[in-house]
Amino acid sequence: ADKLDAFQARIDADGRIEPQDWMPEAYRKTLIRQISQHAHSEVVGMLPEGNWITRAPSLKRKAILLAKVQDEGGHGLYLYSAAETLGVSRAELIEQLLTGRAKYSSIFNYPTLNWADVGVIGWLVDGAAIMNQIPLCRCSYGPYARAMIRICKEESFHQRQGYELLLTMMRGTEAQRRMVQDAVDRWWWKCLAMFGPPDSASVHSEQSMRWGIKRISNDELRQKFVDATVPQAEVLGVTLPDPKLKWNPERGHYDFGEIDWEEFWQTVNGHGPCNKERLATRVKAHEDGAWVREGALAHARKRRQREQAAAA
Amino acid sequence: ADKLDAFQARIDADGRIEPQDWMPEAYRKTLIRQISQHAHSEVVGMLPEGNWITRAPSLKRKAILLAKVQDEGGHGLYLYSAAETLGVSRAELIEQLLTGRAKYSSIFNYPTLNWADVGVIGWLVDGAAIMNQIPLCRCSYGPYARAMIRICKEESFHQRQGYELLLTMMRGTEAQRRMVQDAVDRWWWKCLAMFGPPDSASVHSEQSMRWGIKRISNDELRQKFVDATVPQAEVLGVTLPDPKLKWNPERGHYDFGEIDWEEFWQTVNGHGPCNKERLATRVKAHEDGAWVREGALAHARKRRQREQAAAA
Amino acid sequence: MDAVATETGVLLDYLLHLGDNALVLAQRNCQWCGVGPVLEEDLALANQSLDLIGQARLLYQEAARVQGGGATEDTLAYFRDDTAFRNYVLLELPASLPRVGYAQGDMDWGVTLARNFLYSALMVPLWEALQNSGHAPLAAIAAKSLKEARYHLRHASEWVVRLGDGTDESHARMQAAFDHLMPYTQEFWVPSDFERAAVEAGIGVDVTALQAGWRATVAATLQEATLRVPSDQGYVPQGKNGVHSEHLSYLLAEMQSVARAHPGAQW
Amino acid sequence: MDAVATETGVLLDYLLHLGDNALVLAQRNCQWCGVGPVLEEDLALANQSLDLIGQARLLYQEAARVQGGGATEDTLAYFRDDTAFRNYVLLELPASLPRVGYAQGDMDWGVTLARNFLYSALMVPLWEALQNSGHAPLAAIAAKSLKEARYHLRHASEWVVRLGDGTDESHARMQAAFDHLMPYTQEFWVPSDFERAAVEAGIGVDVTALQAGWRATVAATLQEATLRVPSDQGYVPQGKNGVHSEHLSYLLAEMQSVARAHPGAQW
Repeated sequence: ADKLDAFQARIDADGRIEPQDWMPEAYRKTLIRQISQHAHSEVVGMLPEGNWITRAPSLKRKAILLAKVQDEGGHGLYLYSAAETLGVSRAELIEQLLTGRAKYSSIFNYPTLNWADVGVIGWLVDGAAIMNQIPLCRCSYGPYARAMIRICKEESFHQRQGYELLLTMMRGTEAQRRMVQDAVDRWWWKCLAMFGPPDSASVHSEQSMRWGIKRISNDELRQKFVDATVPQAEVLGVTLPDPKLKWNPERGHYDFGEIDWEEFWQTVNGHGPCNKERLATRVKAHEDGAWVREGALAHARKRRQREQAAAA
Repeated sequence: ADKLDAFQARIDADGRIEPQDWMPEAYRKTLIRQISQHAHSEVVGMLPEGNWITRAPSLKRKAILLAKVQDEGGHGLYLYSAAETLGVSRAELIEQLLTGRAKYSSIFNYPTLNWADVGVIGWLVDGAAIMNQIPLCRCSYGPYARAMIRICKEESFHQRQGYELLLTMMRGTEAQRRMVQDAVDRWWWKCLAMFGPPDSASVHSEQSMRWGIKRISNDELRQKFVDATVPQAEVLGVTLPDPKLKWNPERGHYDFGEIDWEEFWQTVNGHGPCNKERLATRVKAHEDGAWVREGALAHARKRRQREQAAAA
Repeated sequence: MDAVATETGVLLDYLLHLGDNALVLAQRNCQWCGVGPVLEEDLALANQSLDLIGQARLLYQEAARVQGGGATEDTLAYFRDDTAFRNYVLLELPASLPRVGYAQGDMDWGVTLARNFLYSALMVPLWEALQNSGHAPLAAIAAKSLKEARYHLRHASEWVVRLGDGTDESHARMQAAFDHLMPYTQEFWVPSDFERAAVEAGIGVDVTALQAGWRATVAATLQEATLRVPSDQGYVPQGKNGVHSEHLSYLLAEMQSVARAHPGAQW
Repeated sequence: MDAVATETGVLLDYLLHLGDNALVLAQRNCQWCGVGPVLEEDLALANQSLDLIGQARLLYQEAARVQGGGATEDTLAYFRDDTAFRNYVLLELPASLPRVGYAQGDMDWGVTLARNFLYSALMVPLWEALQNSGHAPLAAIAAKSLKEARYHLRHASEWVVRLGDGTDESHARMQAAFDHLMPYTQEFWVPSDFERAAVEAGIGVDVTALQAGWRATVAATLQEATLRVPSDQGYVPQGKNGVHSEHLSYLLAEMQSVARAHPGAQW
């Protein structure tokens, strides 16, 4: 109980918990679940954007997109490392992903259907992710907080690139503008759902708040995102597909319509348009790559044995 | 010796040998080799043209090409059946193809690089094949001769379709005309080589002539092909890539240049541009299809057993 | 939009929906030409693709006539983007178990057979009913297509039974194929606006009325094949409304590449 | 053609040859992004593809300047047909053991690694020598690219050794990959007309002079990897002269599909 009090006191004083520090088992488990979900999301998230690398319509955009997807993979690496500091192996976490026991962000279960999706994912999906993640830069667990600082910096860069891609397309041909609007229409509501269920229905929040893992509620973050995005949409010249969206001077916020939570839960529970494709692709990549990983391990073993033999 | 005399007499009198008739073992072996090579050529020959089915630039041409490639597969079937009348199974013959012990026409070891290749294969490759095959319609072995009659009829149709495709392209844009000329440049010499080595260097011919399997020499057929093709090229408006090609009024034939036999033998011996791809594709198709063939066999067995059980 | 224009639009969408189904499935099945598991089946599949291309051509020719303005069967096939295609998503999927758009992989004959079965089990009653379409050219196309669809259904059913009730491996592969594809069939039964309007206009068929018969066909064949009828719950694809999977744009990029490199050329 | 025009043509062909090599290999390697065997290697390969795209852009920008008439790096990448591409055939092959153009199939990481090794083992000495190109912009590109190629070679070599001298399976796969690819390297050593002319003009490098060093690098690495150096006899590909395999037109159809659907658009 002493240890627990000290732990909570450190958090309340906005201090950081480090890997070697004592922590409650539930805190450790919650963090492992959250960090690994986040890592899986980065890795699975490579697929929807990876879908357009080979077809990017200019070499500059091809390079930007490839670099971005590579960054996402890099985020996956930092996050797996952060999770490993909590005493779980990357192999174990990946096994959980591939067998469907671990989740990843449901937003990646929607397809990318035209080139403008690349821009809209940068602008809206990364935008929503940043909104969610900025508070995590102050998360009580040190390695996670530090990973998030680096990730948020890169994500902001991606968001600006996505927005700039869309600006360029909106200044282009009629067909290009249609592509952007089509992409916005498909992604807008999915992005609002990224902040999770309404506070009234959210399960884990209270404990996470107390532990300094979560700092702002789903609904607050969602409102912040809407408020920040509407003016950007106006500058861009696209229509956000919500007839109820309008400024409420009393609240000092934008009002917006009702999210289709049933569709959201369907997708979370495996019935989105791409759940099976995303996971099956990861599983196949992992299986097809087994010989490479095993070959590298076998070689390292051989090399070690040779060195030992030489030293003996 | 009596049987042999009777056999040869029947051939000399232009009669047909049928499956149940006595025949010398060497005759049987020669026929099996030749018919199965021909069958394999039809099947492997599906690949270079199959390469353009998904990309045919009009629906009409797509249908014509698909029907043509399907016909080639059909020819493969007749020919495997004709070979089977000589006491060898299709499975055995396919095994010989896939293990590289049996050959197929070397012409299919060249790539099809633009849409006009489809037309040029019809016009020139099928044209040369018909020239080779028409005499086989009078081959001494009945089942082979009958298969060839049907095949030649269909091949003539393909040849006309190929020529008509090229006529349409030559009446089209500058780019289309360039495509046709490019295809003709790449295929012309390969087609001349399809008639086989010069008579002076040909090995099997004499015995095959006596047995009524081969009736006209390689060089004669090649000359016939050149003589028939040059006027067609003129109508089409393409240049055949041979500076030595010109009418010789004394011979009453076109003179033409020297075939690059070294390149021909390189390709026959496995070093053409596509030998490995063609064979590996057949091998993979066969292996990937094993479960289908085995499933169908297992089902047939089950069904037989059930019928026997019901009858008992 | 006035009534005549709307009716033209409905007819056009309906014809394109049927034509796109035929063409996109033909395109997928064509990829097997020359690499099928056994020569006879290679040819049988090519034959069915030829039927489907033939159906697509008739439907597009009629659509082009309705649309006017210089449209032809080929402008409709080669110069529309994926969002203008109205085929079922089921038909544009690669012949493989689930994978994302750009992940290359081996084809799976079981998926091809299962798809041909599920689709032709729909098209037999659909063409049957469309013989009574108030749009006479469509009724005529339906009568011709019905014969072909019957053959496709018989062929696919026989093979589903053969491989479902074959070896353990072939059974497992067929079951996996149906498990993968079945949810996509939900799109059959949720009428799009243009389908509803086509029914009202006496042009089209009420697909919901075909569902029970289709289920019975599927259940009977799968039972004979010793296969389980999989669940078809979850996401309902929207291909008919132009919202496709990640796969169609790849399919069209390849199919249209030569034609689009030479706009206006005759072939 | 007068001398100036010819020299421009030679320089243009030479720049395009180098640029096409980089772009086509990048395009093939990009297909692995998100589906590699292990995350670190996925990222390493993406990183190398980024280097190659960067090289292609510099080379195309210079080529566009030389060509004039409104050419840009993107018109060169997106609006040329396969016969205008001057890359080695080696680089356009799918990442798989031999198969025909339209046969879909799984990718093979061993082929990707072996190809990256064979190519970067050429490019290190080639860029090294090109630092002395008489065409100053090319010399500058060479200096930048050399650093990247050195890293690519080191990375690929290490993996060739690791997997060649790994398990029986990884050994067999790497050997099969080299057996498949080695004959295509013959194209390196048979100079095209434009390469010969570029050497004469002091722009280009005599590749034949690099062959012995390349062979030594390959032999040393394969020996360390316990792999046999395969024969490289037989057909000599002609990609540099615009005569490609059946694979390039598919690669370009996909790569160019969006750009060509919107000619003249800015991205």
